[in-house]
Amino acid sequence: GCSGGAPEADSAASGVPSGPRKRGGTFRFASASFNEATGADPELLGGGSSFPCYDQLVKWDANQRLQLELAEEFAPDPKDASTWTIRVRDGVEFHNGKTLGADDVMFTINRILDPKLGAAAAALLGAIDPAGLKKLDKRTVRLKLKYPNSQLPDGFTSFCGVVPVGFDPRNPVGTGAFRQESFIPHQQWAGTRNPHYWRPDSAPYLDRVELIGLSSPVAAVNAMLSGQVDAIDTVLISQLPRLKQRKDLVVVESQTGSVQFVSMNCRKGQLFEDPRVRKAFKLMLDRQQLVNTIYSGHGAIGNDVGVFPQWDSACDPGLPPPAQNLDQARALLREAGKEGMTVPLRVAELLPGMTETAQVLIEQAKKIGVTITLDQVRDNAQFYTGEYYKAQLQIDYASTMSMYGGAEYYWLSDAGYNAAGYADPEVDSLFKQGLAATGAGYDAPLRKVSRIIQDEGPWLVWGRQNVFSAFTRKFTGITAGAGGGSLNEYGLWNVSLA
Amino acid sequence: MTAVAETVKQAIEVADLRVDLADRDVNVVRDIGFSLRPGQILGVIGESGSGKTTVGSALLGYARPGTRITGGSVVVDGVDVLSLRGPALRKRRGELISYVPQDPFSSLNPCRRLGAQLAETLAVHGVDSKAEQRERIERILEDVRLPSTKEFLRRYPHEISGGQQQRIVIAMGFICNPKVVVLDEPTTGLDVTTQAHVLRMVRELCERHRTAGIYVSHDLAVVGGLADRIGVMYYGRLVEAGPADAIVRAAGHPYSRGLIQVIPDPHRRRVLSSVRGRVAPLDERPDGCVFAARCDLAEPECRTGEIQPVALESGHVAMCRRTEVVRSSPPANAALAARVSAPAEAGQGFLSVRELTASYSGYQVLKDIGLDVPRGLVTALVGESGSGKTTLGRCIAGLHEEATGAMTVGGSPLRFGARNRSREERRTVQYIFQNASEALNPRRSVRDSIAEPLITLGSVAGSAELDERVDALLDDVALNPRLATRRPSELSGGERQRVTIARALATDPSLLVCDEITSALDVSVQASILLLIERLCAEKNLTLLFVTHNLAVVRAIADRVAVLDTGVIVEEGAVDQVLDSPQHAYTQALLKDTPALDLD
Amino acid sequence: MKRMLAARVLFALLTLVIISIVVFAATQALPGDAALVQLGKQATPAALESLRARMHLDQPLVAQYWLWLTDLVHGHLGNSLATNMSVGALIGDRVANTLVLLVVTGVIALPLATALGILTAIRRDRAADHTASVVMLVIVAIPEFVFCLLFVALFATNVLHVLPAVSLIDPDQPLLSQASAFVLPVLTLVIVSLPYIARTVRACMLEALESDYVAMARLKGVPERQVIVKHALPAIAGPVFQVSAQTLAYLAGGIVVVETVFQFPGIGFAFVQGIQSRDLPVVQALALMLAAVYVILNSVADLGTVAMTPTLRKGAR
Amino acid sequence: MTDVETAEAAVGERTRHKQRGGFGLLVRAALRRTEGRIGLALVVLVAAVAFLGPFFSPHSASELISAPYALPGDGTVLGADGLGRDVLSRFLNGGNVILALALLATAVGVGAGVVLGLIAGYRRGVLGQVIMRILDIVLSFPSLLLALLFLSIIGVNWWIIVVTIAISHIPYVARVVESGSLAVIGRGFVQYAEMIGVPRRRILVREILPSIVAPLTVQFGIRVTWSIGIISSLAYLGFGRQPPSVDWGMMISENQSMLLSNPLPVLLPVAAIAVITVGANLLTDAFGQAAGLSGRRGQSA
Ligand SMILES: Nc1ncnc2c1ncn2[C@@H]1O[C@H](COP(=O)(O)OP(=O)(O)OP(=O)(O)O)[C@@H](O)[C@H]1O
Ligand SMILES: Nc1ncnc2c1ncn2[C@@H]1O[C@H](COP(=O)(O)OP(=O)(O)OP(=O)(O)O)[C@@H](O)[C@H]1O
Ligand SMILES: [Mg+2]
Ligand SMILES: [Mg+2]
Repeated sequence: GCSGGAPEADSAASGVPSGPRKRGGTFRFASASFNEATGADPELLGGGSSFPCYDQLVKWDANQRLQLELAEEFAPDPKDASTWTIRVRDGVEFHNGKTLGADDVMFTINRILDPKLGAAAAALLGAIDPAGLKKLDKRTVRLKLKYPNSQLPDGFTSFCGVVPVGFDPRNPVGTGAFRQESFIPHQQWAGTRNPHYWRPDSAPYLDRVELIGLSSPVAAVNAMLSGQVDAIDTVLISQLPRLKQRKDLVVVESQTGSVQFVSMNCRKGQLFEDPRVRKAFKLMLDRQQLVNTIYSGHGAIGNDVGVFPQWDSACDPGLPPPAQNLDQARALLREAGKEGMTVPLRVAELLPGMTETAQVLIEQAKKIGVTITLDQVRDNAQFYTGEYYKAQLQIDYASTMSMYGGAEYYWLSDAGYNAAGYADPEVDSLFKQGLAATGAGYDAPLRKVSRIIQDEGPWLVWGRQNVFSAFTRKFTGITAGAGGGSLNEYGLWNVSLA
Repeated sequence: MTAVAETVKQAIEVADLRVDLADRDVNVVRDIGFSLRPGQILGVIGESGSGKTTVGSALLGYARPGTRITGGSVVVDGVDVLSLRGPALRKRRGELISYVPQDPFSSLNPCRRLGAQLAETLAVHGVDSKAEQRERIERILEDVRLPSTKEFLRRYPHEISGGQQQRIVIAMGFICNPKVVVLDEPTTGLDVTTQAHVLRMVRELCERHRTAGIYVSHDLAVVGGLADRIGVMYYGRLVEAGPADAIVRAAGHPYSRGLIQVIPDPHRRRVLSSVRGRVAPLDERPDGCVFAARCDLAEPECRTGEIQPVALESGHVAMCRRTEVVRSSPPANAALAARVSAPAEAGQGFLSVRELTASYSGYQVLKDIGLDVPRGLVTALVGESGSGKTTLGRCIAGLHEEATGAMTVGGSPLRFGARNRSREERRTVQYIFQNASEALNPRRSVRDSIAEPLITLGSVAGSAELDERVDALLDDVALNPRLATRRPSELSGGERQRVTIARALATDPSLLVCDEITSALDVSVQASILLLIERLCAEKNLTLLFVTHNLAVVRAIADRVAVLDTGVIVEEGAVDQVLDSPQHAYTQALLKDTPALDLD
Repeated sequence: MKRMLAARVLFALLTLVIISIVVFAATQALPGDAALVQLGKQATPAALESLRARMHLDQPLVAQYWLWLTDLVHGHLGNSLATNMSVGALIGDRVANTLVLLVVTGVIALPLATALGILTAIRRDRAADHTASVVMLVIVAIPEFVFCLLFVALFATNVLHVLPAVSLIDPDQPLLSQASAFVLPVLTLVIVSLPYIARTVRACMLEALESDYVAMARLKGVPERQVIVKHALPAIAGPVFQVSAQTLAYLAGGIVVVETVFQFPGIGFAFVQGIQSRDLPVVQALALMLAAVYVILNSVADLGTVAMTPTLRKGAR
Repeated sequence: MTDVETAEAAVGERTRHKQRGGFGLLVRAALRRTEGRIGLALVVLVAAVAFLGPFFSPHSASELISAPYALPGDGTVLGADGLGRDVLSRFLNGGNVILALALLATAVGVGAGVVLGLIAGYRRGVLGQVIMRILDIVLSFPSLLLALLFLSIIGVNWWIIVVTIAISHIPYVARVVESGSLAVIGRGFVQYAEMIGVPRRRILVREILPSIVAPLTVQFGIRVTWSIGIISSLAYLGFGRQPPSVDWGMMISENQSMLLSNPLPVLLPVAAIAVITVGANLLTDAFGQAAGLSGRRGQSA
C-alpha cells in the first residue's frame, strides 16, 4: 500500500540530528512494553521482540511504510503470489560472530511455524508451507506458499526477529545494535554496543542501553522527572503537564493508528447476531466525547474498521465518518426487538484508560435505553482466556494495523483472534481475491472489505490515539512514529548523545 | 528542762502534717503530730481509708499521685524532710527514713534479681564497694532469717514465697540503718504464723538498730503487743495517741474503744460489737467531731466548732470532748458470751466426710480426711496457709473433682463436681468465697447476682416475686434494698461480703461453707459480718463449715473446730475444749501465734 | 526453656506446612486451566499440552502437592511459568533486597520508636506528649500509599530532586552504592511503623512508671534517671520486643504496597506481579516465603518475650 | 418449671436492659472524656458524609458532566475527574460501601472471634487448644496478602473482601476474648455459677461476656480502622469495587496521577479515611481509658 505520510511531529523539539553524531553514553529507557517482558525470545508475545538485540527481515518505518532491514530482497514471483524469494544482506554478523545466511532465515521461519512454540506471528504466516522452504544459495531462500499471498512481508513486520540456527532464548543472540549483557524479567535488560552492526556509518552510537521495567505509568513519569531514566514511552495524558513544565525534557507526540476497539459477539444466538443491533451501537456512540475524555483530544475519531487510509491505502479513504444518531439507533433496536437490552461489557485494564472507556460507554448507552453492565477482569493475564471467545461485548486494543493484519487476525471466519465470531463469506472471498492479485490489484477488493466492516462489521472503533514519549535533551535521534509501538519503533541504534 | 533533753533524743518529730488532694481543695489528713525516740515503735491503727498510708508515705516527703503535702514538718534526726527537694530529699530517703510497703510482691521489681535490688539500695546511698555491699546484705538477711546464698540472691521475686518476699522488703527497709522505718501493714495477707515471725523480727530489728518504727495496721491486736505507743486514726485525724498500754486498757476516744470491742480473742469468747454507720466521703468533712455521726455518746455540742485534744495522762491525748464519760462507761465486751447450743455429739454429722483425698494434677494436698459437721452448729476449720482448707471446702461445694472418698449430706451421698449433683443437692450446699470482690461479677448489679441462684435453683413466679425475694434477702443481711441496683464496685468491702451471703441464702441452703469470708476485711467490718453470721445461723437453722486461719474468730463464732495441718486433720473437738487445752503441737503453735489484746 | 524452644520451633514448622497446603490449594484452585491462563493469546493445543505436563497438571492434586513439597524441601522452587527461569534465581535478589529493606527499617524504626515512646511516657500530658500523640494518630490514619505519593512529590519530582522516585536496583552493583534507592521506601516504612511501636512502648512505660515497684524505688532514694533505666526499662523489654517483632512481621506483609508504589524490586512487588501474571510457582514460593518471615518473626517475638520476662521464664520451665 | 422459665424470661429482659445500662455506663464514661467526644464527632461526621452523602449528591457518580480535569468553578463545585465526572458527587457516593463493608467485615470477624475465643477460653481442653493453634496459623499469614491471593483467585467479590478481612480479624479478637475469659474463669463469680449449675451458655453470655466488653469495644475500634485501611489499600491496588460504582479507595487510585494538578479528588477521600480513622482511634482510646484498660492497644498487624 501507499501512504499519506505521517504528519510532521515537533521535529525541532525532537531534534532530528544534523551533522556528525556523538559516540558513547548509556541510554536508560523505561519502556511500557518492557515491563511485560518475561523472556528474551523475539517470536513470543511478552518476549524479546522489543529488545534492540534483534533485527527483522522487514519492518514498518516511522510512516508505516514497509522497509527492508535484514532482507535485501523480499519479493514475489511477478506472476504468482504464492512463490516468494528472500535474500538477506551480505556480511551481517550475529553477536556470536556467525554470519547471517539462508539457513538462519529458514530456521527462524520454521521456529515461528512450530505450533509448540506458540509464536505470535504464526497466525499471519499461515500461508507458508514449511516443506516449501528451499535454500537457493548462501543468502537466498525460496518460499512456496500453500496459497497465494501478495502481502506476505506484512506478516513479517512484528514478532519476527531473525535468530541463528540453534537459537536458545536463555542465551539470546541476534544481529541487533546491542548485544544482551543481562536480563531480569520485568525489571531490567542491559545491552552493550554491537561494534559489528550492519548499518553504515558508526551506528549504533550509544555504548550501552538499559531497558527498565516500571509497572505503573505514573511511576515511569516520576522516574523521568527525578532523572532516573532518559526516556519513557506511552505517557499518560494526565501526566503531560508535569513533563512539559520541564525545560530539559522533550515530549514527542506521534499520530498513530493505535486503537481501542469494542468487539460485539455476532455468533448465532448471541446478542449482536443481528446486524441492526451492531449498527445501532455504531450510531449510539458519541465518538468525539470519547476521544475528548479518554484521549483528552489527543487523537481522532475512528472509523469502525481500525485501519486508517493514511497508513494503508487498502483501506477506503472515502469512508464517511460515522456520526451519532440516537433516533436511528433506537429505531434499529426496536426493529431488531432488542429495545432496552442489557449487555455485559468485558474489560481489563490492558492499556491505561480502558476501564474508563467502559465507563463512558455505559453512560452513552443509557441514551438509547441500553444497559451495559461491567464485567471487569482485574487480572490482565485472565483476559485472553476462554471467556475472550464468549463475551458479548468487550474492549480490546491493537497498535497501528493494516487491512491484511485486521483480516488475518480478526475478521476472516477462521481468523485466530476472531473473538466476535464474525463470519461473512463475502469478506473471506474478497480477501482471498486480494491475496491472489499481484501488483496493485490488492487494494480494490480490500477497500470493499473495509466498507463492509465499517457498515456491519463486529467492531466499534471510536477513535485512534496519539502516543506520547518523552526524553531528555541529553540525547537525540528520537522521532515520532506512526506505529504506536515504542520509541522510534524500537530503533535505538539511531539514538545518540546530543 | 527535761522537755528539752527529751526533744534532743527524738528520732522523729512530726507536727501539723497535712495532705490535700492535688486537684481539689479536699483535705485527706491533717493535724498529724507525734514523736518517737530511737528504738521505739508507734503503731498506727485505723480502718481502711483513714489515711494511714498517706501519713506513712508523707513522712518520706512522698505524696502519692493525686495528692499533695500542704503543710507541717517531719524532722528526722534533726533534718526537716519536708523542706528538702530534689536530690537532697532523694539522698535522705532510704538512708534516714525508709519505707516498707504494704504489698511486697508488687513492690519488688519482677524483672530484677533479689540481690541486685538489695545492692541497689546500698549503692544509691554511697556504699559502692561490692565487698561491703555483700557483707551488709549477708548481715541483714541473717537478721530477717533468710539465706544469703548466691543461688538465693539470684532469684527473682516470683521465685520466693509471700512470707519471704515480705522479709526481703523489710530487709530493704533496714539495710541502710535508717533512723526511722515506716512499715505499712507488712503482715496483712500473711497467715498468723508468718505474721508472728515478722512481728518478732520487726521488734528485734528496731531494738538492735536503734531504729524508730512506725507500724501501720488496721488490727489493734497485731499492734497491741508490738508497739510502745499507739496512734488511732480516723478520717484523716489522729484521734487518740498514747502509750500502747494506756490505749488498750483505758482508751479515751469512743472510736478507739469501738476498735477494741471488735477484736475477737482467741483465749476467751467475748461478746463482739461493731461500730455502727459508715465513714463520710472525704469531701463532706463534717463540722465538729469527725466521729460524732457514729458515736453513741455524742452531744449536740460535739457537732460544732473545733475539737481540741484532751491530755489524759503523760503522753496520752484524745480528740474528744467527752473522754471522761467514755472512760467511765463499762467496756461492752467485758462480758463473756456463752454459746446457746450445746456441743453436739460426734457421729451426729449433718455433713460427713470419709477418707477424702484430693490432689491437683496428681499432687496430693488432702490426705484421708474424716470430718463431721453436726447439724445446726458452726464447725470451724483452721490451719495455716496452704494446709488445704480451701481445697476441702471446694470439694464439698462441688468445685473440685480430682478427689476420692465419700461425702454425705443429711445421710444421702454427695458426688464430686457440681454438674454431677441434683438440683436439690446444689440447693442444699452453698459456698461463700473468701474474696467478695472476686465472687461478684463486677459488671452485674447486686440484684442480678442475687437473682441468679433464685432463677437457677429456686422457684419464683414472675419478676415481681423475684424482686420481692431479692429485697427480702438484702433485708436479711441488713442491707438497704436500695443498694440492689448498684454494682459491686459501688459497695464497701463489708457490703460486698453481705451480698455474697445473701446470694448463698437465696437457695435456702442447709449447709453453708464459708471460706475465710472475713480475712480480707478490716477488723471492724469483720466483727459486723461475724455478728451477722451468728444471727443468721440461729434464725435459719443453718449448718456452717467456717474456714479460717484465725483462732480468735473461731473462738468468737464456732461450736466445734477441726485443725488441718498440711492436708491432715490433726485435732478436732468442741471449741472451748480444743482452744483451752490444745493437744496437738500444731494447734498449740497456732494459738501462740494468734495475736491477742491483753486486756486483763 | 529448651523444651519451650523446641516446642515453638515445632509449632512454627507445623504452621509452615499448613500454610504450604493452603497456599498450594489456593493457587491450584484457580478457576479454569492454569496452563491456558498462562499461555493466553498464544495457547495452541500443543503448547498447552507441553505446559500442562511441565506443571504436572495432568497428575492428581495430592501428587502435585507432594511433588511440589519435595522439590521445595530440596530447595527447588520450580520454574517460573512466565519466564521459564528458576524461581530461585528469579527472586533471589529480591529476597535480599526486601531483607535489607526490612532490616534497615528495623534498625532505624525500633530505637527511634522506643525512644519516642519512653520520652512521651516520661513527659506524660505535657505539650511534647500531646503533640507526639496527635502526630502518631494522624500517621496511623493516613494510608501508607499516600505517604509514598507525598514523599515522591516532595523529594524526587516536584519540590526537591534529591532522591530517586522509583527504586531501580541493579543486582550487579553492591547495594551500598545504591543506598539512595532505599531511602524513600525505608522512610515510608519507618513512618508507618513508628506509631504502633511508640504507642505500645508509651503505654507499657506508663504502666511501669505507675507501678508499686517504681514508687518503691523512688522511696528507696533511687535517682530518677536510674529509676527509669534500671526499673522501668527492664519491665517493658518484653512487650517492646514483642511489638517490635510483630511490627516487623506486619511490615513483611505491608511492604506490598510500598514496594509496588516505589517499584522496589522486592518480594512484595514480585508477589503482586506474580499474581497479575498468574505465575503460580512464583506466587507459591513468595507466599510461603512471606508467611515464613512472618512465622519466624512471630516465634522470635514470643521466645524473646519469654527470655526477657523472668516471670514467664520460670513458668516455661 | 414454667414459672421458672417466665421468671427467667422476665429477668433476662431486665438483665439485658441492665447490661445495656452497663455498656451505656461505659459509653457515657467514654464520652465524658474530651477525646471521646472529638472522636465521636469525627466518626459521625464521616459516617454522615458517607451514608447521607448520596442524598445530597448534585449529580450521579458516573455521569459525565463536564470537560475532563475541570477545575473547581466551571460548573462543578469541586472540579471534575479525568472523565469529566463531578468530584463532589463521586466523593459523596464513594463512602457508604467502604464503610459498610468495613463494618460488616469487622462485625463478622469480631463475632466469629468472640465465639471461638469464648469456646477456647471457657472449654479449654483439646478443642480450645486446637482452635487457638489454628488461629495462630491464620495469624501468621499477612492479611493483605491473604486478601490479594483470594481476590485474585476467586475474583473480586464484596463477600470475599468481607470474608478475608473478617478472617484476618478473628485471631486478634479471639486472643483478647480467650485471655479475657481465662482471666475471669477462675474468678469466684464464674465458679459460683458453675456450682449452682447455671447452664453453660448462660454463664458465657451472662458472666463472661460482660467482663470482656471493654477490651472487646477497644478491639472493635481497632478492627474497624484496620478494615477500612485494608479495604482502601485493596481498592488502591485495583481490587476494589467495579466501575461505574465508586469508592474512596478507587477515587484515590484513579486520580493519583493528577494529584498535583487537581489534588481534591485524591485529598478528599484520603482526608475522609484519615478523619474517620483518627475519630475511631480517639473513641477507642476513650473507651479503653474509661474502662480502665491501659492505653496499650492490640497490635494492629
Ligand atoms: N490520689 C487520691 N485521690 C483521691 N483520694 C485519695 C487519693 N489518695 C488517697 N485518697 C483518699 O485518701 C484517704 C486515705 O487513704 P489511705 O490510702 O491513706 O488510707 P489507708 O488508711 O492507708 O487505707 P488502707 O487501710 O485501705 O490501706 C482515702 O479515703 C482515700 O480514698
Ligand atoms: N489450682 C491449684 N493447682 C495446684 N495446686 C494448688 C491449686 N490450688 C491450691 N493448690 C495447692 O494445694 C495446697 C492447698 O491449697 P489450699 O488453697 O486448699 O490451702 P488453704 O489452706 O486454703 O490456704 P490459704 O489459707 O492460703 O487460703 C497448697 O499447697 C496449694 O499450693
Ligand atoms: Mg494503706
Ligand atoms: Mg484458702
